[in-house]
Amino acid sequence: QEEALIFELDNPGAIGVDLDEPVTAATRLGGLSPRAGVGLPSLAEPDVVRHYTRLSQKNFAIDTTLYPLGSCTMKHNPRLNEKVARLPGFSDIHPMQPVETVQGALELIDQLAHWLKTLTGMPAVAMSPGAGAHGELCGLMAIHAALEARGESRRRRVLVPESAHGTNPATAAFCGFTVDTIPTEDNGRVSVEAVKAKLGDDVACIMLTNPNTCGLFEPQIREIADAVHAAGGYFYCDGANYNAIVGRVRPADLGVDAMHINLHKTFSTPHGGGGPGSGPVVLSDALAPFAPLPFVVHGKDGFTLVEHARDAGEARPFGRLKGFHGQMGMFVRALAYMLSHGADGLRQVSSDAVLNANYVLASLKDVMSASFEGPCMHEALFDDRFLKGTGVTPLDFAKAMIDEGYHPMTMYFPLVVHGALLIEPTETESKRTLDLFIGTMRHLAAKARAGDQTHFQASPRLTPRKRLDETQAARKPVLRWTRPAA
Amino acid sequence: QEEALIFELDNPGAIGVDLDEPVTAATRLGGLSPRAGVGLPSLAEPDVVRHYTRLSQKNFAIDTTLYPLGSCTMKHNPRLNEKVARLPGFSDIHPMQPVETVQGALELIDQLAHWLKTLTGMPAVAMSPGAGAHGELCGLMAIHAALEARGESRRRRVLVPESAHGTNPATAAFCGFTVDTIPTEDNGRVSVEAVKAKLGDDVACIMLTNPNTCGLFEPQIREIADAVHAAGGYFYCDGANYNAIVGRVRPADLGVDAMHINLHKTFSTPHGGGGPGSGPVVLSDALAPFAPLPFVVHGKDGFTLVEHARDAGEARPFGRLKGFHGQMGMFVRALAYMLSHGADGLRQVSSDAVLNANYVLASLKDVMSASFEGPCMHEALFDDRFLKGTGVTPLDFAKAMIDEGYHPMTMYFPLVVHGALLIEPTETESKRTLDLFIGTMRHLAAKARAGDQTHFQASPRLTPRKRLDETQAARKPVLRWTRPAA
Amino acid sequence: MRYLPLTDADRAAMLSTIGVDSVDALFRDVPDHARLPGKIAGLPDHKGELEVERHLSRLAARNVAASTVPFFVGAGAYKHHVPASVDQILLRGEFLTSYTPYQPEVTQGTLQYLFEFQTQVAVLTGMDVANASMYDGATGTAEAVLMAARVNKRNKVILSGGLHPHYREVVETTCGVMGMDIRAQAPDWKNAEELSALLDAETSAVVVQTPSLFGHLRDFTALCEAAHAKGVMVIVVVTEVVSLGLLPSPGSMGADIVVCEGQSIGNGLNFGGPYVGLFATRDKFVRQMPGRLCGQTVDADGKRGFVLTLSTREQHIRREKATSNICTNSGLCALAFTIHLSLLGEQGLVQLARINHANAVMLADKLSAVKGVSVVNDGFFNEFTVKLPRKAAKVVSKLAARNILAGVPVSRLHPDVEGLDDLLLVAVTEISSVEDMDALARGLEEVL
Amino acid sequence: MRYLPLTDADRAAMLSTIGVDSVDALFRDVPDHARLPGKIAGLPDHKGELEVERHLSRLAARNVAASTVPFFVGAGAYKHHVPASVDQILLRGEFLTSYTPYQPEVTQGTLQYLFEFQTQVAVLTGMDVANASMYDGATGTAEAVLMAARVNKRNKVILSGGLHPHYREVVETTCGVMGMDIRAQAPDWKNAEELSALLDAETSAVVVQTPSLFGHLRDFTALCEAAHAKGVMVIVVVTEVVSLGLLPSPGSMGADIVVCEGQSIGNGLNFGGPYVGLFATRDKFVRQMPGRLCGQTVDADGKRGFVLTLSTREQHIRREKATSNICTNSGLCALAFTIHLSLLGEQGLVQLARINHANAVMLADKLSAVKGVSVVNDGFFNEFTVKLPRKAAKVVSKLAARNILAGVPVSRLHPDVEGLDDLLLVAVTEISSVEDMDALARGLEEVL
Repeated sequence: QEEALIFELDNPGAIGVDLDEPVTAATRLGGLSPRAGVGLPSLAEPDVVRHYTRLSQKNFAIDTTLYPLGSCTMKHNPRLNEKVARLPGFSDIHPMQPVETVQGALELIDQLAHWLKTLTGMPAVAMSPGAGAHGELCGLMAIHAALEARGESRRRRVLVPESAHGTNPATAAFCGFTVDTIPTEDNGRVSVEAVKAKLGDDVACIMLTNPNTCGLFEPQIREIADAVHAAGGYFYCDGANYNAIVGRVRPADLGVDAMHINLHKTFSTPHGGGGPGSGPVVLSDALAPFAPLPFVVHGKDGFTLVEHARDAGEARPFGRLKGFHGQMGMFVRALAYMLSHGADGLRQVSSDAVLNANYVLASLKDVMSASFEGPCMHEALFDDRFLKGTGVTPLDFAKAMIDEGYHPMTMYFPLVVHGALLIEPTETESKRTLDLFIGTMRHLAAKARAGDQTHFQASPRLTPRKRLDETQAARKPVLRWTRPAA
Repeated sequence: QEEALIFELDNPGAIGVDLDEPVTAATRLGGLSPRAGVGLPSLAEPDVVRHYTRLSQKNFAIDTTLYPLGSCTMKHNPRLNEKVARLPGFSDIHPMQPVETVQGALELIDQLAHWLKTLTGMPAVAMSPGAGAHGELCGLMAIHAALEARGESRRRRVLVPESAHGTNPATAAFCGFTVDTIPTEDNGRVSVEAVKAKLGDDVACIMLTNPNTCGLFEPQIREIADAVHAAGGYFYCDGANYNAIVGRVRPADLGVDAMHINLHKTFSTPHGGGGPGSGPVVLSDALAPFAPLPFVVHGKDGFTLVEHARDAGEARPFGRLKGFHGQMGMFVRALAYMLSHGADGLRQVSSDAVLNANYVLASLKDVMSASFEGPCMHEALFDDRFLKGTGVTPLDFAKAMIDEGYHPMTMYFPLVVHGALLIEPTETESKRTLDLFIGTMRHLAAKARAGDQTHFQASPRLTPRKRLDETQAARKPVLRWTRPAA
Repeated sequence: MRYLPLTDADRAAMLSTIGVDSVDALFRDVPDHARLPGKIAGLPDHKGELEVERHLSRLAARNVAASTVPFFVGAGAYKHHVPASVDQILLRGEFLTSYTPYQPEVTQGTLQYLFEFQTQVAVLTGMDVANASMYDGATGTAEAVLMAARVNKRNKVILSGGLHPHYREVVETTCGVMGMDIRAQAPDWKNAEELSALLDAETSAVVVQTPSLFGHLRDFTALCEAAHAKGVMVIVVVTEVVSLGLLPSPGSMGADIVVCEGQSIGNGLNFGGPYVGLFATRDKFVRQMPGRLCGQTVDADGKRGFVLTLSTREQHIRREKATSNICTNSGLCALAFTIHLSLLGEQGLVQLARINHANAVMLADKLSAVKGVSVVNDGFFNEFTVKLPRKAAKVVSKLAARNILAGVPVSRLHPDVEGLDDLLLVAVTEISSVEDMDALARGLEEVL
Repeated sequence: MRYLPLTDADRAAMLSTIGVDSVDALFRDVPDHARLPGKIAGLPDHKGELEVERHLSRLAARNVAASTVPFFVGAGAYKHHVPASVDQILLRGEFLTSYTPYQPEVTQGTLQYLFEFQTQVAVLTGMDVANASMYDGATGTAEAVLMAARVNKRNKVILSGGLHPHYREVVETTCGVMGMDIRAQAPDWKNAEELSALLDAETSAVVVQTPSLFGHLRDFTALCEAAHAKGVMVIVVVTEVVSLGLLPSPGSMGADIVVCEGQSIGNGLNFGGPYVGLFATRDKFVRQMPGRLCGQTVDADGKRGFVLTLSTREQHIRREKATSNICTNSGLCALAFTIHLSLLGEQGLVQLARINHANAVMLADKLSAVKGVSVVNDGFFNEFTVKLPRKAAKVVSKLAARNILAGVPVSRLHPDVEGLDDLLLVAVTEISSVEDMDALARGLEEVL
């Protein structure tokens, strides 16, 4: 059965809520006339519930299948976290309530900050960024502010490796910096020499992802950090892949000045089809004074919230990034996850994530082309050399995985290898699941080699929709439903 | 992807809970040796969540599609009801807590009882039966007790129409009565003459479903009640179809002595794949004194719970039916449903249920054979005459509906028509949904008439499983997983 | 009204299709005197979510939730921690709003978990097979007694004095009406009962409970042997299934039928319901079992699948000759049981049982140290009986006023038996902290 | 550990397949000095569900939940009733645990609701198109200012004194770093501001808010006309979207970009996040929009389907030339918005808005009757400003101690501006009963 759009299910007169009559008919609209009508569809609750239930069934999700989307970290989302995030004491409190009525909430933020600082070894953390990219913005603004405070606003150049996430250059540009690309070495790493070649007194910072987007730990990271620091720049670390090292390596020990942490990756708050995320940024001593407003401090009368620069003491906050205090709902979930795992469990998390990725790598490298030698970190990078001459593209290969019941891996990223296929199983997949997945991948690779091109090109077959025409979508964008002419 | 049994997913060493060490190693087992092992499978939480999520996806449900299972009343289950049933003040209280700590719970039971009594016009209600069939047991035991109290334990015969639910004769037999079947008239009704012909001083009661299982209101119900009463018997009404008349007709006005109410039908507590149900029984003055223990009374110190005959005052409870006080979780949901609808809404519920059924009947009677003339109540009964000569059985027809995205209607029940197809849309289906359903049914009926027998016999095609071999299942029953020989 | 999709325009169009001019016309078979002209008097009109939720929240707030106080109430229902994932899966519409799996092709989800449930119950009880659930432990026990009578065609049943009195009452009520001869023994608070001597050729079954109402433990192996020698069926009742992680299974002792209250695993206290009855027996008795059974089979392609089976035992086929009148059972509660038990797994269940027992051992020691209080039991699992120097009901009331829910006075369960007024059943599970236990001991000291 | 499926046996087998003898060997690229030999010090070990839940419940219990007290706090976040079905659908794993819909064949569920969301937002704001959400209203406003600058290549932006100060700060922070010239006007608590006069050929955009921070209502039609005549974009901010059920849409007044905080529909207060930013504009500006867009297309069989589109604007394709760096947005909050708005529908939203306004009218009358208190506003929706005879912050504190959350003192938002200390923002929604309103009025009388 097809599922119509909610607007097409409109049945004027039906309603999905029962509301009382207003207590008075009087209005005080300051001279404005009430709106004549809105244009929304009308449905009763049963039809709304069924509509969205049926829509949900058209999705793959981590709850239903392996979802090895490299760099996106689709790990199990514990249900306890959803339960505690819904405690009225967290979900039903207003950001502008008097602080004496939200002491538990402020303490929770403080506890989460303590975990993040202790795990990373960093002295400070900015909690308000709304997602990873927002955290990058926070980090670069802190760097911007620190440079201004040093009277070095001439430093406008930001070094970004070519393997970086698109958010890195976009963020740098968003902050008014110019982006200078560092080439990636043949081994998928950034070399300290390549960085040194770019350094100069106009360099604000380097933005480096570690482990990098090829799923590799940057072995020269400390040397790079030292070189950047020596040149007067800062080291921004993209923490999207922090899940590979949490509990085993502290970013502070690598010379990091700022790093965002995607709570929805490393600490398992749900992705929810594209958010909400949460991207706290840990900061070094050099950058800590510039952390944005608001922030929580603990005083003699309990916790307080510093919302204005005038109350910030010696700190020099660079401003405000978000409407209120950050993604509280995600904080609760992340803290529940951390408490559940503990220091011992979090170390096991990264160990198992790396083990699972290497198991996939080792089990597939004879039939798929691994892009780099040696072990990987939390994700295994392949490229399309194994498909050469088969007429099967990475996209075709990915679509064929769908019919086998798996969500495809990340494709065509990172850009530094041709036809990238980036597999991140995460630590929450069992060996049994991986063995089944490996079996399927080997089967598909063999099928491709055997010349069954049409199988791949006609995939997926078993989904509610076959391949969608993205070109048409972009050429004449239809971005909303409009009522058909009568 | 196939879904293995949870036992087949066993991974010894994995665990889905984290538990502390016991506070002491000391044991006091009174000489028993601790069990050596149990034999359960071991899995981590992610695998358990995925397993049951995936299993769920193999089900049709009212949340996903029209589920016109006649007599089973698959109506929308409001989510508010699930929310309030989970309030700790209801879900986290123990049946044996001191009554002063559960006053709100007792008041809720009292309020629900008030609604049930007012809606039915009956003076009393027994709340503890666990489901409809259990309610029947309650009713017949009350009748049994009343007869004993009258010194008429010779009355052992129970009259049951041939159209009755199987639970009716089963219940009568369970209580030690003998069952005497009343034939159904050609018009699908029970006639007062047929009843009178069976009456005698050995008749304990009649068990009559109204509206009956053909979806018809028994027009002579009052005369039948009077005749049974005149003969010294009681009138047990099977209330499974009470949803057809709630708010419009009070069973008390029909002469009913006892009637169970399936909260999971009329008052929309979820069926849950086969329970839990809840089957309170309303009772006439004649039967009220015999209602089972425990029950709630309101005294000067608030609500109390009568748990023993010695505290029952003048009442003469026939005993106890259930471990504790009844299906509290269902009571909360049912009361939420009643409060949401109110007296006005409940009347609309039955009106719309009957309207929807008649709309289906009117829209299909030219292509499917309606079993009886005239309007129906909440469900439309067809039989297999329209399939005559097509080679398509009602079962085939039903399986073909599955591929069209619909759950089949009830088949081969009631027994009084040949190849029955009993369609109950309920009041929570929209006209749009019914129109689509009617269109599909007309299409299938035409297909059958057109001789496309193989289409039906090969249905369903789109389900995770094709037709299942029920004969094999029954011949050599395999009722549990056993570990395969190594 | 939010749950009713028809609009007035829809209704008019549909009446027109039907060919009548009002819904009233469809109710033509209702006798005139019974037709209400308008809504039923004396009840309020419809309300929005906010109002309904507030009304019910106010009622809920007038109860003391177990998790908010030191809590030691048991006697057949136990407060355990249920993982959050259990309830969130239960809320999935595909489980919650599905019906009995009559159409197996579109209910394999329900059928497979029932098959898993049956297997878990069989494994846990040490029996061959189990059914797809009963309403609760008490009704399951009555069904077991009736089943035993079907098997051996005898009419007398002996109920242990360790059996929960509610179970006894349900058996008396349900089987009494069938004319069975029920011999309930006196409350066996001293664990001194000897049932073997009562068995004879008329005896259909003997019903025992472990742990008993008073928390006592017994090895029933000898009883089973004696019973079997006389053709008597042994029905073993377990009201606290977590105990099966630590205690020998009833199956290993020779039970013929095992009935458990399954609430402890996966299900909340819910003021007594809905709960889930577990019902297991030997292969040879399977066709005399009550209730639904899910069986394995194959589909038209030869793939493994599941169906409801042996329904010729059931009321909808066999009508007055059915093994039981049960129809709707406890599907969703069985699912909760199955998910929770899957999360626990082998190691988790054993560990959970050990924690429960260890807490009980610790609490027994703490309470024994209170002046005038003695623990009656030699052995126990997570519940035991204490003897107080005054009426237990009064003590419980006084402690409740101090927000300590201390347990169940035996007098509430056996009001008609002399000499039990000073006995209190105290249950302790993994939810009780050492502080909770200390609070109870201190509270007892204060009120005694 | 319950979330980690690998057993030690698995780990050993996998290491063997990989050909290394320990996981440490896989971390060979980590510099020696940075390799921690064991778990990080200073943090506790893993805990079970029960303990974690108790720990967090204790923290939660130290906050005053809105639904437990008379509650009048607004200023950009509003307490509304959200139907229970919204959250239960959100909890469905297929929505909750899915990712950004990069593979449209297996994410049509997410894509279709995003398309519905975009349509709802466009309809509600009276605009042509909307994106698939922003983090919140404040960040959306900053993005709107940057977008306007991309459209007309100008650098100056004027912020109304009615704009929420947090929004102003986010614009200043975010756009300031880009070197934009930001002219924030003084707090306009008297609704006397005239912005048309400030517009010139250098002005990229003017940002206004309705209802304003102080609750004032304005018709921006003339401002839009004046702005358009000078090539200036008008950005209209709405922090309370329920108002759009009663007030004229920004689109109908001529807005070029509309940004709303969408929290009020479908989303709880959550102490400030996650919320959902709504972002709508005219068709002609669509290629300058930030954020994700879902578009309609067809599949290989010609069936309608949905995909993410125009991604050439986005960072993962366009990198430093992207329209924004936004990646993850507020998918699940957008879904909550869409479901709740679908339940409300045309009639429900209008009714809800009317109830909110009527409650505010009633409350304004009640507060005006308190000695020394005056309502500043002429018109308002569900929030207005009252002038008190003493410092509002003190009054709020005193009332909080009496368990009444009275509103937001303007001084908390504008601490650096003189003369606002006696102003209090008071918001009222459908959740406030007449008793709650009376409690506030009485409370004010008592503390003043």
